[in-house]
Amino acid sequence: MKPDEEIIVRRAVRELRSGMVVNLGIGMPTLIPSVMPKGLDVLVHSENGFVGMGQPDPSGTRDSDVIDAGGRPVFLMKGAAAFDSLMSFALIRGGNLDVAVLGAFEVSMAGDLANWMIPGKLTPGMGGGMELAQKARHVIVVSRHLDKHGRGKLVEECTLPLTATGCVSTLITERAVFRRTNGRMTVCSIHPDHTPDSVKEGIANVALADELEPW
Amino acid sequence: MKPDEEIIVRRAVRELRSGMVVNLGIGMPTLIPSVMPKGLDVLVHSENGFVGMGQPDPSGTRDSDVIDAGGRPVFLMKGAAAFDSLMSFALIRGGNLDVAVLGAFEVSMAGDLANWMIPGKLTPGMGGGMELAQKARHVIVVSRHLDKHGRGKLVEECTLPLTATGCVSTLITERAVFRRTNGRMTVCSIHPDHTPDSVKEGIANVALADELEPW
Amino acid sequence: MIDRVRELEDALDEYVRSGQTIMVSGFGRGGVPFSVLEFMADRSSRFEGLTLVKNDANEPDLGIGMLLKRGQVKHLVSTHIGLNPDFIDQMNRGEVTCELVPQGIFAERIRAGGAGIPAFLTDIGIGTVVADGKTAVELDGRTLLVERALRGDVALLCADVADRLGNCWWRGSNRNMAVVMGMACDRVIVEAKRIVEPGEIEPENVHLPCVCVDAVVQAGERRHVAEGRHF
Amino acid sequence: MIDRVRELEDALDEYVRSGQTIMVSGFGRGGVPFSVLEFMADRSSRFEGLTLVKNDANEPDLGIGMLLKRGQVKHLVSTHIGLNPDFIDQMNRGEVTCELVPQGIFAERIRAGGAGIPAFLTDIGIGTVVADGKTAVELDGRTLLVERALRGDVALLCADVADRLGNCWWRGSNRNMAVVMGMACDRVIVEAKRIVEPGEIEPENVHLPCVCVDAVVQAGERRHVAEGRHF
Repeated sequence: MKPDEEIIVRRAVRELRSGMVVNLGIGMPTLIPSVMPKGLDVLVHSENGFVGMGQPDPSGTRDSDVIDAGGRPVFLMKGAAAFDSLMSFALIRGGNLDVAVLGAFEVSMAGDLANWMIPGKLTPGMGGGMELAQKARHVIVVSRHLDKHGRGKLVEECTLPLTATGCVSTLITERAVFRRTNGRMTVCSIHPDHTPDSVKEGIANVALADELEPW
Repeated sequence: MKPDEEIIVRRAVRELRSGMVVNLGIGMPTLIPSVMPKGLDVLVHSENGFVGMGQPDPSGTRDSDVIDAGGRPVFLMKGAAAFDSLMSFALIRGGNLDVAVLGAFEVSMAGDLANWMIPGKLTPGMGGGMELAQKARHVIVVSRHLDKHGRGKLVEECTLPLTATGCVSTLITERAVFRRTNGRMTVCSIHPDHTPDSVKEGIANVALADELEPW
Repeated sequence: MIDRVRELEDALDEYVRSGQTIMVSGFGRGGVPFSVLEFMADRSSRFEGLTLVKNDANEPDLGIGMLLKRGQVKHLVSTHIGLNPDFIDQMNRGEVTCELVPQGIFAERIRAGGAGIPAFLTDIGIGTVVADGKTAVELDGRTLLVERALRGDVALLCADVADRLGNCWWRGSNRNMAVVMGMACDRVIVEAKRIVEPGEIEPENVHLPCVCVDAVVQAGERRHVAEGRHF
Repeated sequence: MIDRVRELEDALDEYVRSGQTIMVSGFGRGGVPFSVLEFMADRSSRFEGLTLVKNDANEPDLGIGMLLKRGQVKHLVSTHIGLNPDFIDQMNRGEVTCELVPQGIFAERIRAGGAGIPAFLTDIGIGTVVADGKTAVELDGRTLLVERALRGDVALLCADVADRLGNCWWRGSNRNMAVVMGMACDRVIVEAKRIVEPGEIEPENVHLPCVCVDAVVQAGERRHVAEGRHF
């Protein structure tokens, strides 16, 4: 895990509470189980067919019978349930997910999310992202603060095709935590190595909460 | 089993072929497994959750864990599948039933079926009858020839609330077999104890097929 | 460790109220939460004015038959009521109302409620009284009925096996409407004939995943019942 | 006794034709009918102009990746194609078309096809390009999209265990789209890692009932695959 990723996923884990049902999207979110502290009893939902997914299985291969949505072998916890895609998405749309942790290309100030397509360049497809973004009670986006061109992931309006509108509750980068407050993303916590100025780098017009949370 | 019932269900069994998937409705149709000859390999579907239902279980009670749709304990054959009502009716609507054998209050000359309600008198409810009647490839109705008032079960038009329109392929009574031919029920076979006249008793205007099948 | 095993009375106290819409599993005598229903019938004044959603009306004095007889139910959504002549009499006297739904559409509407599908289109019931009062639409040249999702406040289920997390498994014909009802209600109480430790049900064989379940209670020893009479 | 075990070649000869719509199970590398797909890729001229319905595009040279590379596919309905850059290139060159569907709607449309539900209404995709060109309707004050059932001519599935009648069971994450695809196609060929006698799968644990299955074929020993290369 790279240092920035570790800062992000460790901060994201602190958004979770015991008893929550949590889906971890492809990419950085799948790093979360490996940093989950003992005693945090969340039920991990994986859209390819599990509730109760556990740690990565280092002895497995990508041909294993138990893989996560990103194709990596995992263990199941005792009491896990395995099911098909139909049940998996019925649970998602039925409102059984407390949290979905997703990656992003862009998050807009209004909480719109774009994470499935860069026209002409990259078309991975939306997979289960649209349902997760629309239907989880809280959507946490984990992402580097800037893209490789130095542009902030938090933008005034998304330019890429949307995954879902107004869905993001929280955006966590290696510099800050943003929460959607009164319909607009707001800086709510800043990493100790950063300042309000470095958080605003590449991001136009973001407000700070009156009182910042500790990181 | 009463003598008339035995005539009817034994004749009905002869409509079945090995490999068929067959649903047996509540009432007289549930007598069919007990008269099924060895070597007739049908898969019996029961709408309360089985494919591969077998013979009645005389040692069981109505509190058994394996009951038919009429609540009677049954055995399962080797290779049976048990599932929930959702899957059961998905299989029905999805076109997986070759034959449904159902009871009737009335069958019309056009093949309409009424078997779930006699207004003001009897309202058992339709149960799974509407889906079975609409979606099985062949609907065979088994019924006494006359009701207790001496009226034929085959009527010009149904007076009772319908289960489904134009769905009945075959009607089997203790006197005759009627098949829907060119949209109209026609006498196709007559029980050896009966004659065209006794078959037409209580039934207006039914035609005989040019060539009758042996009973 | 998450542990959803509760005392029956505690779970009912916390989740069940008069006036609610309550889904009850069971087909005939299979998979009916008899212990929970007996508890509610014995305390009829605490559980009144209910709307029940159940495949059938059970038999008089049995399962929901007890609640129906004690006047605790104002409306029943069902598919078949033929084994409960007392209820049919109550209905004919206007003491209670009943909506009869084709069994597969009943299951499908509840599943839609649980699966976040607001409505679906079907040809089942066209040309019958079931179509009366329903919105019909044209799709690709066919006339279809709009069937709406059905949800409940509470589901009362009886499972053959449940683990402490709430994962459930059913024997034989006991599963019937339980899984879809467990998905379609805000709160789900499972009366389990046998409660086991997490992991004892193989993950692949779990019929209802634990995330749908709020409380697991131990089913009582069922009084032997034959032909509608308790012995 | 009904026995649906067949030779792979016989089953494909009887049921699979060029130009058909074929649903293929699998999510990533889990539950993909590799033996059947390798057979079809090795005889590419016999299986051309296909429309495939599959959760993802596999990887280049793996699973349906082989059929895509050999130009046997004219259209793919899928949810995710990110692990197959060769296919994305083919798509960008206009050699093949692709319809991307949100994964839960993909499963639901196939299930609708299998369950005799002509269409359903959903809010998934509203406000995104997924809604473009779809019929929107108002229901109880909400705007919803009409999603149509999806059916196929043939389903090609890989099960972990199948009995001779055709009842199937899947391990872990291998089940994914298999059950709904098995319900939604006129013909269903199951490639089974293990074939057992009827009765060896507990009735309650059958994931796909045998009435949906036309042929069970023995899966070949899979060549070990790592990072997209055969060894």
